[in-house]
Amino acid sequence: MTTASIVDNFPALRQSIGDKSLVYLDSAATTQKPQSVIDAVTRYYEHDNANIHRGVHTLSQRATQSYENARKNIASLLGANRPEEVIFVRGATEAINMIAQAWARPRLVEGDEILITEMEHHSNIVPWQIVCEQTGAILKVAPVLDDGSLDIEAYKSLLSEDTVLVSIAHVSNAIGTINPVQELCAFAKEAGATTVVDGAQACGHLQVNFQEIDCDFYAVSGHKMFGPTGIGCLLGKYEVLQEMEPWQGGGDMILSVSFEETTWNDVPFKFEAGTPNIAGAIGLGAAVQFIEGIGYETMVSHEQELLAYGRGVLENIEGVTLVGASEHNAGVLSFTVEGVHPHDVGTILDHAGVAIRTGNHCAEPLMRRFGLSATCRASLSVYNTTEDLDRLGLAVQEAIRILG
Amino acid sequence: MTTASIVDNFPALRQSIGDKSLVYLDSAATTQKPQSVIDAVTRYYEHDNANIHRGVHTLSQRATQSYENARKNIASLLGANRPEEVIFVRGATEAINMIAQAWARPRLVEGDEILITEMEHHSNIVPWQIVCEQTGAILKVAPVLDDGSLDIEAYKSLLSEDTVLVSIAHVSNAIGTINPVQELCAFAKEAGATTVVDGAQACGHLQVNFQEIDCDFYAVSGHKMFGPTGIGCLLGKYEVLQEMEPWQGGGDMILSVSFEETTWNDVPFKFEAGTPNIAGAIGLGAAVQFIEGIGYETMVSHEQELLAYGRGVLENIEGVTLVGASEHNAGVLSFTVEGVHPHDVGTILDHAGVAIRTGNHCAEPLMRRFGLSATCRASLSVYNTTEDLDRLGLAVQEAIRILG
Amino acid sequence: MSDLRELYLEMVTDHAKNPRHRGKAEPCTHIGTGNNPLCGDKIVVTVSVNDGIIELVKFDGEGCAISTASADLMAEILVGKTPDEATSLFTGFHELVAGEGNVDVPKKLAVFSGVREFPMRVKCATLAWHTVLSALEQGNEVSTE
Amino acid sequence: MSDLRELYLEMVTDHAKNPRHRGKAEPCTHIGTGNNPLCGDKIVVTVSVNDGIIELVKFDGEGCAISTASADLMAEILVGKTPDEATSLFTGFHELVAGEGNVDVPKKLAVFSGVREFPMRVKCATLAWHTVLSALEQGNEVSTE
Ligand SMILES: Cc1ncc(COP(=O)(O)O)c(C=O)c1O
Ligand SMILES: Cc1ncc(COP(=O)(O)O)c(C=O)c1O
Repeated sequence: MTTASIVDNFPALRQSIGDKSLVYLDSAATTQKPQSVIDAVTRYYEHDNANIHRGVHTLSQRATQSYENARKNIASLLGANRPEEVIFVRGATEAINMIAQAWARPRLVEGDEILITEMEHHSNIVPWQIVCEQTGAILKVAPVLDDGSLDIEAYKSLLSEDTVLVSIAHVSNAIGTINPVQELCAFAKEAGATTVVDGAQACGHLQVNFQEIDCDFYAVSGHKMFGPTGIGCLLGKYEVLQEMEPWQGGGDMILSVSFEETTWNDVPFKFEAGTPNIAGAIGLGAAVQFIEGIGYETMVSHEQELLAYGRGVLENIEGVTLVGASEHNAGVLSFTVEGVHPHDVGTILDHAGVAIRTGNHCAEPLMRRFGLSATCRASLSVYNTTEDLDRLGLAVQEAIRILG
Repeated sequence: MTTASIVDNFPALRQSIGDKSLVYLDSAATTQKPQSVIDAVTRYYEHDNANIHRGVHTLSQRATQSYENARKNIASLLGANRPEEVIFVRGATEAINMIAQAWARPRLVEGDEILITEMEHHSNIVPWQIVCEQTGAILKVAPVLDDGSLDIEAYKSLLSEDTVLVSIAHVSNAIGTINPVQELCAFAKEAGATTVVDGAQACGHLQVNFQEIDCDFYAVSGHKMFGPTGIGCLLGKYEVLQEMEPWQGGGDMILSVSFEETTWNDVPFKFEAGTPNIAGAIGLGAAVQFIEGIGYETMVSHEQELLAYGRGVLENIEGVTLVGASEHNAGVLSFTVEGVHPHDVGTILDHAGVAIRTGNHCAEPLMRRFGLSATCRASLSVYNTTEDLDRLGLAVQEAIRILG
Repeated sequence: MSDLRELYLEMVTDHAKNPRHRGKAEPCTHIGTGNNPLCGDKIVVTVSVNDGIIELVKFDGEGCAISTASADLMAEILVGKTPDEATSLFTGFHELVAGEGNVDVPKKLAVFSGVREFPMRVKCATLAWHTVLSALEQGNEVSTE
Repeated sequence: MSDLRELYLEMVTDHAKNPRHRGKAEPCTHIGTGNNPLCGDKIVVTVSVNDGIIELVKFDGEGCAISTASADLMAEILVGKTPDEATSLFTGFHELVAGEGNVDVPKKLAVFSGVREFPMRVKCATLAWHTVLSALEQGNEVSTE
């Protein structure tokens, strides 16, 4: 597919905001959905809609097959050892909370340490704060350097025999830093820690290989990789999942229930209590096929070109400062405009048809690290073009004209 | 709408299984979706797709508005005091787990009692078993009478000052019993207990009024009330929710995060960590409008007529026994066929185009109560007709011919 | 389409860039803190009330143009008013920025009428007001989300 | 469309209604329990192995026609076989009911060829097999889900 034909897959991009055609630069919040994903959801509801796993009738059989096929597709795209390593959850946030509550909470004792970084999304901070509060464990934070990359020396020195768990973003949502997670997990494992990678911002952009990264858990957000809302995955090593207690109780996660004794179902069902987001999982399966159709190589090189181009556009505007533009960066342009508050930039850009996000991007500690309370964030995806970035540049200049 | 025109709203019902037109009698597992719900989901993805709450741009604004409007619609349909009493979750299972973990776990001490009934779905048993295991509380079970109704005298005698929480199905999914939840909650409250009603099977069938029932929590399953999969609600009294600690941590549920101190957002956001199932919530909003368009009165009388008709059809077949057919019953026909295992009945019915569920219906203890390991369950919804039940009867007779 | 110039009237941008009432009211009889998680902004409003009359209002913290200008003009307009008058001024102001019909508000507040076309900015325009009213009531922290 | 008569061949319904090998094998050298949560069924398979040869197989528990008939015919066919032969019989049987190509299996097992058209019933047909093989290996409880 050429970039032009890629854009054609996204119906929501064919619209105008007022009299301006839409430029969508908020893919780190959620990506747009290709027609094939929307159609997969619709097809399920219009043809196969039924509950899964326990049904003997044809619709239930078709729904179950589509749901389990989606699991296989995801396992294969992300390099899991086997489909059973893929647990369907609502999103990356739920994945991390499940680890915190089902894996960490029963294992942590007072004085144990959890190590995260200063660039984490609140979803990779708060669940650990909660479990620390519950268990007396201590949250340690590896600092970020001025360019937005992780201070790896400091990270290493924070690892100790007390470190029970390490959790690190694969890609920062606020500034786009790509962390060397394979290396970081190897250090953590040497220290004896269990490793978690928050892949929410990675899977729609980079080739992710769970086996190569060799972490114990990997959190996936479906809606950030062209999939529906309300679906994501927790990838976990099979042996680790087998040892992990279930988190939620309910239908489908049990083998048998009596008031005296209840036995859990096998992995992954043990962790999928209740009716899952069936349409969401099937849509995510279609998103995987969409990604495979384009190929990560094309996606990465396209985004890297756009990133370089976009940095150029913004750096040429007086008063614009890029925040945390490290060497290994995904397609995120975080910036401030002198004398203009990000929220006002956002409104003025929206008026010009350019959708960006402004605020702390659920990464308050990182903002504080840079002495900011908010930035403007333009985030890229495979459907963006250099014209989109030109439009961004013009709109930022307009904001400066009005308020700067 | 007449019943005939109601059917026309459901695209999945216009299909054949092999050479037989589909008769869908598995609505207790999940209802079919009206076109308006499917369209609402599609429209969101094709026009408004964006993340909510934190966005300054138009798409995000539209998505936020649709999402919050859905909350208002649900609050109004189900008689909540205010929209903030509606928390979006994945489904009834997650709702009950949230109560168990966020409300009950911090409050229970050894010897405290939780009272449920023998007719509960596993989703209203296992979460309580887990929290009892965690806290040393004791699970008590009110028995079911031979006709499938609750033994109310026994229920009352099980209430004591040790009863901290009572959780009861509004409608049994396995046999359709409608429990007098308002009365049962009143008794529980007299004993000082907090009250939970599992409304998974009620909202698509009966007029539910949260304020009238006057329970503290009410669990809702979206996919069983014509809504999308992966969405449901926990209704909670505002004051109770305010006192309840958050369950999952992450984006959107906090006001501010630092490594030293994190402050929670207001109700309901405190309980909606991470990106929610936005499309699902919007679809559920459309499902509410669909229900309002028909009106519960029409739905109830239609289902009651069908139930009576269906009971007649089945009772006229020799060898068929109805299981738990109480006086106050929703549209669920649970039955066994002499000499034919339910699973075989299911296959033969499917072959005749009739989709029913067979098995323990995630209600093993109730099956055991009736000395069964499984039943056949035909469950009704507003789109069913007496012809559907005639087809059911014929197919059951066919099963008896083949295997009986 | 909404017009940006209606939102960013000169009076608004002027007060946003050069607020006159930044700082801390002394003596401070009431204090309130407001959060707008949407912007990541915080505002602290301090008030001197004497004999039932608001004598001084100051605010501090960073905010967008709309919230800063709104805080600044609010600080100006509240001087000499009673807390009850503040409440009814806010009722009018809220109707102006978030309502539907015509409203009569003091000219200094009328400059925010453009906000109505920008629903995502209503919280910015009202943050200082929510904060001051809650301060006058009890001195609580408030949030607009 | 799949044909019901292919699934419920007379041999199958006969063994389902009148199983010959219900009960408990004595002496019982191996025992296994199998669950099929789909049906809500449980099966207990007991085996007498002597000198590396399966001398007797019995099963108990309730099940659907397919799982009962499959258990019964399995019990018949395994007598005189080694555990290894049992494993390879199962490989063929599994291919028959769940695979795609042609397979050669003993006539008594071939009656289950219709199962292939009913994927939801594969677990029923294979439950007893999974259970017996796991019993022969270790005596563990197995589940087909
Ligand atoms: C780095 C990172 N982690 C976690 C999350 C939470 O993901 P989800 O929205 O799927 O819960 C996000 C999304 O905002 C993110 O960017
Ligand atoms: C009575 C009852 N409670 C709870 C549930 C679980 O609901 P959900 O599928 O929304 O998690 C069900 C659904 O099967 C049910 O019938």
